[in-house]
Amino acid sequence: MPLWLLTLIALTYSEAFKDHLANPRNAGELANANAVGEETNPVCGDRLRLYLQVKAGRIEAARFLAYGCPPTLVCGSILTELIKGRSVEEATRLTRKDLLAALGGLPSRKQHAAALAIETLRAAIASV
Amino acid sequence: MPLWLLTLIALTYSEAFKDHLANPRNAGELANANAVGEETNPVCGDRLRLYLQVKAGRIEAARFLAYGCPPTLVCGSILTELIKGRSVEEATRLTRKDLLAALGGLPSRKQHAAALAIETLRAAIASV
Amino acid sequence: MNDSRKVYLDHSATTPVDPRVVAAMLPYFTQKFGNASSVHFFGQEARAAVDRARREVAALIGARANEIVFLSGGTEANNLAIRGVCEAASGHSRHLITSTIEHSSVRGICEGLGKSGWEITRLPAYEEGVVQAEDVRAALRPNTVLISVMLANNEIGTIQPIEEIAALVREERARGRRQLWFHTDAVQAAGRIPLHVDTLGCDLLSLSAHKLYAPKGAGALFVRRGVRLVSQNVGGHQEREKRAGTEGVPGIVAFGAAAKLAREEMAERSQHDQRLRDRFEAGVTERIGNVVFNGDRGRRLPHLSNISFRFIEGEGLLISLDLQGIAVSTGSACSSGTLEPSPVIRALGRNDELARGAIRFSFGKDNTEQDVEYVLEVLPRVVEKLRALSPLNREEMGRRDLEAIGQN
Amino acid sequence: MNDSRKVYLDHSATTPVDPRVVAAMLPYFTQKFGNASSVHFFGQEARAAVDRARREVAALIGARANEIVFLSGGTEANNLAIRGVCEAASGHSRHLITSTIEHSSVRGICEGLGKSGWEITRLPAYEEGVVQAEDVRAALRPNTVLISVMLANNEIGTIQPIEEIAALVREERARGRRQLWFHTDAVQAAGRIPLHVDTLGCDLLSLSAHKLYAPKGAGALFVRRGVRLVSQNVGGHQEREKRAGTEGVPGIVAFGAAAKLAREEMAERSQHDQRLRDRFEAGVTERIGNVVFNGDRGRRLPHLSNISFRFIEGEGLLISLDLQGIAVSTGSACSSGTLEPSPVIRALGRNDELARGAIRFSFGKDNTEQDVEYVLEVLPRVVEKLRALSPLNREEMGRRDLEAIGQN
Ligand SMILES: Cc1ncc(COP(=O)(O)O)c(C=O)c1O
Ligand SMILES: Cc1ncc(COP(=O)(O)O)c(C=O)c1O
Repeated sequence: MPLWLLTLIALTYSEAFKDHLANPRNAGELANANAVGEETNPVCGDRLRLYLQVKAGRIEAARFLAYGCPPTLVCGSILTELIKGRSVEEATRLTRKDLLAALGGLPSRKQHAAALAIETLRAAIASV
Repeated sequence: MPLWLLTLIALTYSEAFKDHLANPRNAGELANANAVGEETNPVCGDRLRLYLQVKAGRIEAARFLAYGCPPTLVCGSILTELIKGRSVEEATRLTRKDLLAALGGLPSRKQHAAALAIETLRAAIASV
Repeated sequence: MNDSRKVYLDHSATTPVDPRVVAAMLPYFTQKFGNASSVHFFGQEARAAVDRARREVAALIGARANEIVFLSGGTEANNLAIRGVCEAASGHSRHLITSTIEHSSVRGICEGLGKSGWEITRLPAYEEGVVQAEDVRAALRPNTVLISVMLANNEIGTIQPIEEIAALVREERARGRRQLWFHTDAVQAAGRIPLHVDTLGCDLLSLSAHKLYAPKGAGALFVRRGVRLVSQNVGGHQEREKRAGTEGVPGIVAFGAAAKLAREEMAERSQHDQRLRDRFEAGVTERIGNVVFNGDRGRRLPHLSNISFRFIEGEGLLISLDLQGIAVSTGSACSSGTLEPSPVIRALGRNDELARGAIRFSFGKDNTEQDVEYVLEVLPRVVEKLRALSPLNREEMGRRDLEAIGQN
Repeated sequence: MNDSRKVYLDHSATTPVDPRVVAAMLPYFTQKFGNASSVHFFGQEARAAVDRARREVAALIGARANEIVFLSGGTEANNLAIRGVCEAASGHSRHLITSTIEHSSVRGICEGLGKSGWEITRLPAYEEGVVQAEDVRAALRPNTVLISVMLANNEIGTIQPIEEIAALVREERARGRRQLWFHTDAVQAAGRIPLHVDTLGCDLLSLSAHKLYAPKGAGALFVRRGVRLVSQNVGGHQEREKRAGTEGVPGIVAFGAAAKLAREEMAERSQHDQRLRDRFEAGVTERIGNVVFNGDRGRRLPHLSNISFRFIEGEGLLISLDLQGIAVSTGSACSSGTLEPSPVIRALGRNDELARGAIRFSFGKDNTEQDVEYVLEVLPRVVEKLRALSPLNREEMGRRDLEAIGQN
């Protein structure tokens, strides 16, 4: 991607986005996790790992690790916020769109980050 | 000649030069001329005509007409000033350099104007 | 030199920058100085400013912002348009149509292409300085890639029949022809007459900032979506891959601000220029004999007047006027040879004497009635003085006398 | 975004214009606004200013004024140098030598030439980011036309052995070889280290105004007398036929003023930049683990530091710093791909992770000790926060633990 496009993209990052980047929620490993998912974006090498602690069909705790461009980090952070306290069933219904809405949108060239996050969520849930 | 060169040239026109251009001396025909010379520069089409009134080997009056770029007009004007009142013999010894000195120099690309003036002077003297 | 009074009548060569334009640009030197390709705040600020300017320049000509490529000036715009399109097509076709009265930049570019094997057809402009669309039709060949005809001439101001030529191009396309493009050099026209790329129907259009009260060193090319061209300055992704190199942000911002003002004030400005120009021409007609107006006077830019003064030569007149503080030009300020008669005036069929004696007076928004009065006072005196020197003058008189005798 | 504090550490991307430079340029917008090709007073004023600027730019690099061609920027300078020389020679020879760490503009130009049939040799820069003159010797062929090796790299600041390469070229010439030219891109070096074209021994040298506290949109190419090149922007006689188009007088005047200041203040500025840079690097070493400094630290521009932060990725670090008001860059600000790892850092043999995690900090004359302190306070926190997110971090730790276990 040309740098000028990066600039254009950076121009469109929302306040919510910047807040999550500056203060990621639920970062790190989860010691007592009973579900883990990890996915890698083959295009840019970005990687997201999600730890869940699921009790009685409810996500009691969620944490994440991420490597890659800011949208990937931010999607990890927002995702954990969105699923914490929800039932696994609810979490399964979560879509890319929900994630995008929560972080105030992403430029089209960065939307794959949201897709990666949803895939990782699905993988984690599948591992329960 | 590129216009920027013209600008360079215009930059170097002396005060004497500008004065002669603004106030040409001895312009016009000379009714009682007994010698006339006319030369044309084949490169740029510039033309100089010199009228002399010669009496007893002395140039009593001189007038000129000129068409062409400013150095040609100015050389005509200065030339008449230089030869008026001189003996024909003195006038014959006049060189391009004398003319250039009198008008404060000319850029090399315009020096042909001085050459044209001297040629015209010689032609006029020859016609006596 | 008369230092007390300066009258600048060379707005077709370049214009002073509007103080409002300077004000708009100023923050982009020292505060908002980012590189528009930088990702951080400073870069975003610059990028946003460049894009605002792009919208303003687009609005001036009715284009979309993403059809505007920022460049260093009108000459570069013409290079990118003509060489860019021709290089993109050079595999299959190598013929281009242009005119005999183009700006020296277009002339030079076409000469270069001619040397590298392109066939160039140069259309006549006739005595009026106006190209005929029918001549374009006649010149079209199966391998014609590009038609490049200027919108308005820079020496005599004549406005060319761009819409008619565009209609021809559309006809050709309707017949299934592809790879025929139409470029127009609007450097002189922009900001002086209303322009709309869809009405004009051109595919490429050149602009230069310094002709509309913005600084020298900025220009733009309108490239209609779908037109393929080969980038000329390469090695960077700026300007959608069409022109590499760090964007000249302050110049671009200034260009945008000037384009906005030009759009808003065009009617007013052109009325003002035309009023002064017409007053000037009336005065010249009244006070100076043996003058010839060059270019169709009914089909001209409003700010420009080109007059040949018989018996005398342009450079002397120009410098004599300069000594009185009056700035005008002979031939195109950017033209090449000049001790040679102006090729544009020659193209009108004028003889060498008239071509050498042609002077361009071009008015601008800061000129006043007093400026015109001053020029009308100085010019006749200067012309008279130079004519008093001229042998041509006498010969003409002599000839007339003879003719008069002959008639009796 | 933290609006209270802004620290600009991206002076290699572009610099703020020095207020003294703005002051020098300002009259050329509204008062001395003439076209440098115009014959009258306004034109002469502009022409004189352009020539003064030409002498100043020449003085900065020890050249003669008539060896300086003014252009729109460093990218155009590289285009004119490389394409200009190659096109002039393309009749007989088609091989050129360059390096793997050139600026994206040189890379792009060479790629283009490669596509049109030129053979390109790209010399390695090894782990230190420095090209070896011996490699140039080995790469020379009978049909080599041009060697283009940058003076100092824009991402890591390493200074290349230009004088040694020039000595090789001289050797070849002494053996009777002709038509072998040597170009160096000095865009980053100019104003930061002393340059003299005769000491350097190059035939062509590129400069860009906006890297030395002048505005974007101006540049220059030094063309040693006797070097033949084909003009790229054609259609006008400006710049001694080497670059057509109305000169951007204000930008050129500014460039001249900035070149003068750069010459006068170079020692002071580079000491200042280096003091801050060294303080910064010491602080980073002290406070942040797992960093790799890129480029030979003993042979670098004084103002630049390039550091790979392990386990994290450049864009995230860059934007996180930006949110704290700190402007830095990843890769070259004018570089092309960027989600791809920086080609320059890759050329040093670094793996993808290190290349993606490379950040350039480039200091300038207006930076202060406080700026450095602020960055040294923010940077460790931000790096730590991002590393806390990184799975790579854990894996590395895990691996180390395993290794530690294995060693017992
Ligand atoms: C009709 C026309 N085209 C092109 C140009 C060249 O533009 P620039 O001066 O910006 O290079 C000019 C100006 O001289 C012009 O009048
Ligand atoms: C080494 C080098 N060469 C060339 C350039 C291009 O110069 P400009 O930005 O003026 O086009 C740059 C700047 O980005 C550079 O750092």
